[in-house]
Amino acid sequence: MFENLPLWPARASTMAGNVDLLYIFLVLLSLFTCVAIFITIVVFVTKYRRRLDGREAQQIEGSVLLEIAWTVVPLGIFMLIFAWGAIIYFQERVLPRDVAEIYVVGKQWMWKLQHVEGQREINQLHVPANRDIKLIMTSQDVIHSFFVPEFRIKQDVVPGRYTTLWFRATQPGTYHLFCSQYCGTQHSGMVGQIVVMEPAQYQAWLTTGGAFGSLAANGASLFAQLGCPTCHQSEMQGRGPILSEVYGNPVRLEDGQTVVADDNYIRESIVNPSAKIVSGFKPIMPVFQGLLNEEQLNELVAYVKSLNPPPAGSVNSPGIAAAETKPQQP
Amino acid sequence: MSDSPLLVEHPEHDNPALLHHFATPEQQRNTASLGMWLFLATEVMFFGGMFCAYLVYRYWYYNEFAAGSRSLDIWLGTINTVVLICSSLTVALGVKAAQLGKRKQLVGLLLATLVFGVAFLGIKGIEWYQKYEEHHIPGHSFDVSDIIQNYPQIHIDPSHSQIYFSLYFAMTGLHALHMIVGIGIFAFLTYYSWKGKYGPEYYTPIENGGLYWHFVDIIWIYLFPLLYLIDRKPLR
Amino acid sequence: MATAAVTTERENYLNAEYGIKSWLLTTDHKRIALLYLISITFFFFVGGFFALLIRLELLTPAGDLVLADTYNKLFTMHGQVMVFFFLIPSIPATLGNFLVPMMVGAKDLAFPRINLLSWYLYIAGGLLMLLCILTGGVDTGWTFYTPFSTGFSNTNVTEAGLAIFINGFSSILTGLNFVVTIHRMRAPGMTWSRMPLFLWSTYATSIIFLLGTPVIAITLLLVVMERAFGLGIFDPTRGGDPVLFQHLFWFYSHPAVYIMILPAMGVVSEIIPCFSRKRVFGYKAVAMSSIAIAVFGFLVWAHHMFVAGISLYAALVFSILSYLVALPSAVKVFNWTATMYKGSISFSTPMLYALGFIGLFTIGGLTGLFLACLGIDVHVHDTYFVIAHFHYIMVGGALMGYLGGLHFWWPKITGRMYPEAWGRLSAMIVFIGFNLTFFPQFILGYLGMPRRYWQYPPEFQVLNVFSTAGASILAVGYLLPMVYLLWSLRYGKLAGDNPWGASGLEWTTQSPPTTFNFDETPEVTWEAYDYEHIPLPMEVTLER
Amino acid sequence: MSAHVISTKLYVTIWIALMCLTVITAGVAFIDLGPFNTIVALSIATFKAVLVVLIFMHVKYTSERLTKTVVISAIFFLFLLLGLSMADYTTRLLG
Repeated sequence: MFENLPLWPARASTMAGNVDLLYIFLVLLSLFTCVAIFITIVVFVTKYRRRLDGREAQQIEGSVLLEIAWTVVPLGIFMLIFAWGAIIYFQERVLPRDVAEIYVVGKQWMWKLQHVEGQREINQLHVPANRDIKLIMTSQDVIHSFFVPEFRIKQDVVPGRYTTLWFRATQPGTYHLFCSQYCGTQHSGMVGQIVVMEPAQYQAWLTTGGAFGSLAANGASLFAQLGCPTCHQSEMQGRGPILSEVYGNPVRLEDGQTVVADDNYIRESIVNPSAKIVSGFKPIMPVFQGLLNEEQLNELVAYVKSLNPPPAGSVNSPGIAAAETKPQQP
Repeated sequence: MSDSPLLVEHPEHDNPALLHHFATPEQQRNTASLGMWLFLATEVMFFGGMFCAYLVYRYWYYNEFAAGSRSLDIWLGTINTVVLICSSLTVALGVKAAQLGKRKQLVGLLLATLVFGVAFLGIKGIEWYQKYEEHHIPGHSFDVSDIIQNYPQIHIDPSHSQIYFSLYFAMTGLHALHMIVGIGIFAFLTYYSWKGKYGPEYYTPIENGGLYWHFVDIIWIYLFPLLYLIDRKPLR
Repeated sequence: MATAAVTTERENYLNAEYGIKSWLLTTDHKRIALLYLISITFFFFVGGFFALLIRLELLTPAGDLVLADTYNKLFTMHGQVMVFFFLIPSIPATLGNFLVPMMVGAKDLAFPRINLLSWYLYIAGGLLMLLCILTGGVDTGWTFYTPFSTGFSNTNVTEAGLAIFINGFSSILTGLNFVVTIHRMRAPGMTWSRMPLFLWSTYATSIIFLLGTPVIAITLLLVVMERAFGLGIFDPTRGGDPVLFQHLFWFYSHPAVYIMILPAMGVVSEIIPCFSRKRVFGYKAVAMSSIAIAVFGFLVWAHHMFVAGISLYAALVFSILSYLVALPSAVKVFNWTATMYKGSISFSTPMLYALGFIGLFTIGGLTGLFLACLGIDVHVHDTYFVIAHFHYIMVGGALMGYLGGLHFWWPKITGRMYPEAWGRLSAMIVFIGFNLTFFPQFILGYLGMPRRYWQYPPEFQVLNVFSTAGASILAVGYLLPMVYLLWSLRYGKLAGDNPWGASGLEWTTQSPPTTFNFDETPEVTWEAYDYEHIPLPMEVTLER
Repeated sequence: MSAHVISTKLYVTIWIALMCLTVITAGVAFIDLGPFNTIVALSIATFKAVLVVLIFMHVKYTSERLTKTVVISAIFFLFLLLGLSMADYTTRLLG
């Protein structure tokens, strides 16, 4: 019977072992504390049980030394746990260089996934093993949460901005994908599968569904279709900034600030162009909020990113960590 | 007043204003005063939630907040501040009149406070009506194209403007609600002052009503710069 | 026995006046406490009924008992009713109302009429909540997360929000009354260092009532206004930040957990010395830790938001602060344990509940460390691990404390004893049923079962079956006291003024007390928990 | 505590001060001081609030520490709410 009762899910990512190690440490620590307290209580209540011999309780005021001891010792242990947990959290949130990107859109009640190469999936995500994958996620309605227990990762997917998540799967196989933030009627139906494949198999899988064209290519045609090239030309005369080599680089704004053009910046510049005006330009670009759906936005973002000469893809200087959020939102 | 029959059973209380469960009038007064101050502390946190939202969005959407603030009538805002400060003076003097047992003076000062309070609400009403005519009230007919035209130098996103006006109406609305409650309390206090209920022996309600009134005044003292004075400097 | 009782019955607060009006217009804190007792018991069974339906639905992986929508409403209303209409008022409004004036040696609370107003506000909020439930319910989860609650749910969110808004004022006024009473109404000689620890924890609770509740009131008001007028403060399509709602919500709702647990800690701090016949170990440390919990409780709220999209640095700050609040809780557990050392311990029903409290609270507290720990929280956040953790605190902690306190002061409140054997039996049943219900959920959570799931993958079924089985036992454990406590009102033996030989001013008056509690204002000349000088009643000595 | 009666003269002086400060704060807003506009406006508001609390609300004259404690803790907890929330918003750019 207990064969069907595992204590933790499979460890299928590089993160899982680290989390489990800390978890097991905490379980043992808790177990030790519980047992120590419970045994003490049991000993006290049996040894000092009220008897008919009329023995009275012995009044004891307290002990400052003990109070200090059982404040300071737990504090020390807590700080250890904090530091350990913080290290793991850093690993989870700070992205490694050279990651493969996949776009995720949550909506009531499904996961829509877009591969840079063009494959689109619903509620099923194919990824290669032993490759760092970055998920760039947004929601088109309410808050969802992308949760893969076997990878020990979770991140809320918030409408109106990108949040990111990365993982490196280690074991080929099929794993749960849950939405863990309550999102309405079919919340428990917003589940899917993560299919981890050997890299070679994954390459083969990629070629089977290429009908869509790559994400950046779709973005390029959308870019042309929306008339963007009228202003965003490749030389300086355009009324809008040149877009090649924007992504990942610092941009000087009209108000003197400098921001790094990350995913959220590009997204915002499309849906709400005038939030951050690039120095030397006028706020004349039309607002695309409501005119583009989240998938189209992702295509445009992917296109802008593809304009960078290779090797592209990594803006991930340690300063700009996983959840690239900015004070300004569309 | 379900307490009154109990007073009969306790003849040692010769002061009719002293409730049965207090030992001395002093204790009763201190109790009421502490209660009022604690209530004001909760009010600070009540407005605090909105101040928090204000702070976040002003930090994010400074341009829209600046433009929104410009569209308010600074004259009416200043006059309203003056009106409230005057009302605070009359309240403070009213408490003093009660302490000294000057009934007519007390009634006069409370009436003056009522007049100032109503004047404040009247001016606030005019301002809101202006906003209504300008379509600056959040909702379906919300439209800030006039603000956008007036300030071409600053880029303004209408939906962010709506956040400013949402906060403007939420904050001034709740403040006005507190004013209305305050006017109700003061009408009540005026009536009983006229009846001669309060004097040097017993003026706790006047004192506590005054504390409430001053508190509402203080909220406005902050709302005025936060909402009206964000950006008044000459445009470049 | 019973007939003798009738003839010798002294005048007390229960028989001082008769008629429905004498209850509904009473300003006597003890009668108001009973009004609360009846109303929160009603809401407890409403919330419990929803819980039972939830557990039955989760017996099988498929969503087969109720519809998905119904299930979502069930867990939402279970949460809202239990948190806002049972747990938060439970101990403060019943035992607190009854005991605070008596413990300080006063005739009543500082503001008796405001106290009655609190109850009416509670009832108004409660009726609105019932109306909301009966007209279709609400499905946002008790957390009301935006933008789901503002823009997507088409259930009775407005009604539920307003119900909790109104109920909030009831809490604020109750807290205000307690703080003022403790400051201003203490009898001569009742210094701060002589106050029973129940008063200290009630005082700490009231601080949270006063400073936290207004924030959730305004937050829910903003949600209601956003629904009504489309303000856009939390609406991402208008540039609002849905995460801001979470900040404001948890600013109150994390401290609210301490509103629930602190009074229970106070109860336990009364019970353990009494049934150990000892002064509590480290009185000052226990008293100060209550205040520390109340203050630190306000510093930790964003540990509910580690994966919500807050900044990395904010997460670090809130994580480290979260450990601070664990310290005073640990200090309390250690002191209670030390109190039993060299005591004279009896296993009366209240003591069983108190021991159960320590056990369950210890587990709940330790698993709290997991959630404060960033690395673990990312994995277990929004899973059944969290459910198990907070039920260990709120049900294993707060509810055990409430039941323990109810049994402990039942003789004082009603003048009657409950049947001791039944009391012990139900305490055991609750303890066993509780662990069977919620312990498997820790494992479920770590395995990855998300919360608020109407249907779930089949591999989680075994643990869910355990949980549902436990819930059935738990239900029996809660129904039993209901039955025998009611029975004792008529048939219980007369309690006497101080059946336990307990310390505290409330035990120096008659049971049930008279309307003004004390014939003369008492003068306190002894320290708290002065068990050396309190004789144990003969029958208690012999019974053991 | 409440037995203290404050002279009418002081009340009127404070009132005049509050009026002047109101005019000053409205006037200063029209001068471009950069970020100092906000700082000046809020400083004046705080100064006005302090005057009201200390004199009109008698906090200066109360012999009780408790009233002052209540005022200070309310402000303290308000700043906790604002400060810790902003700790998130101001550092989101950094990660």
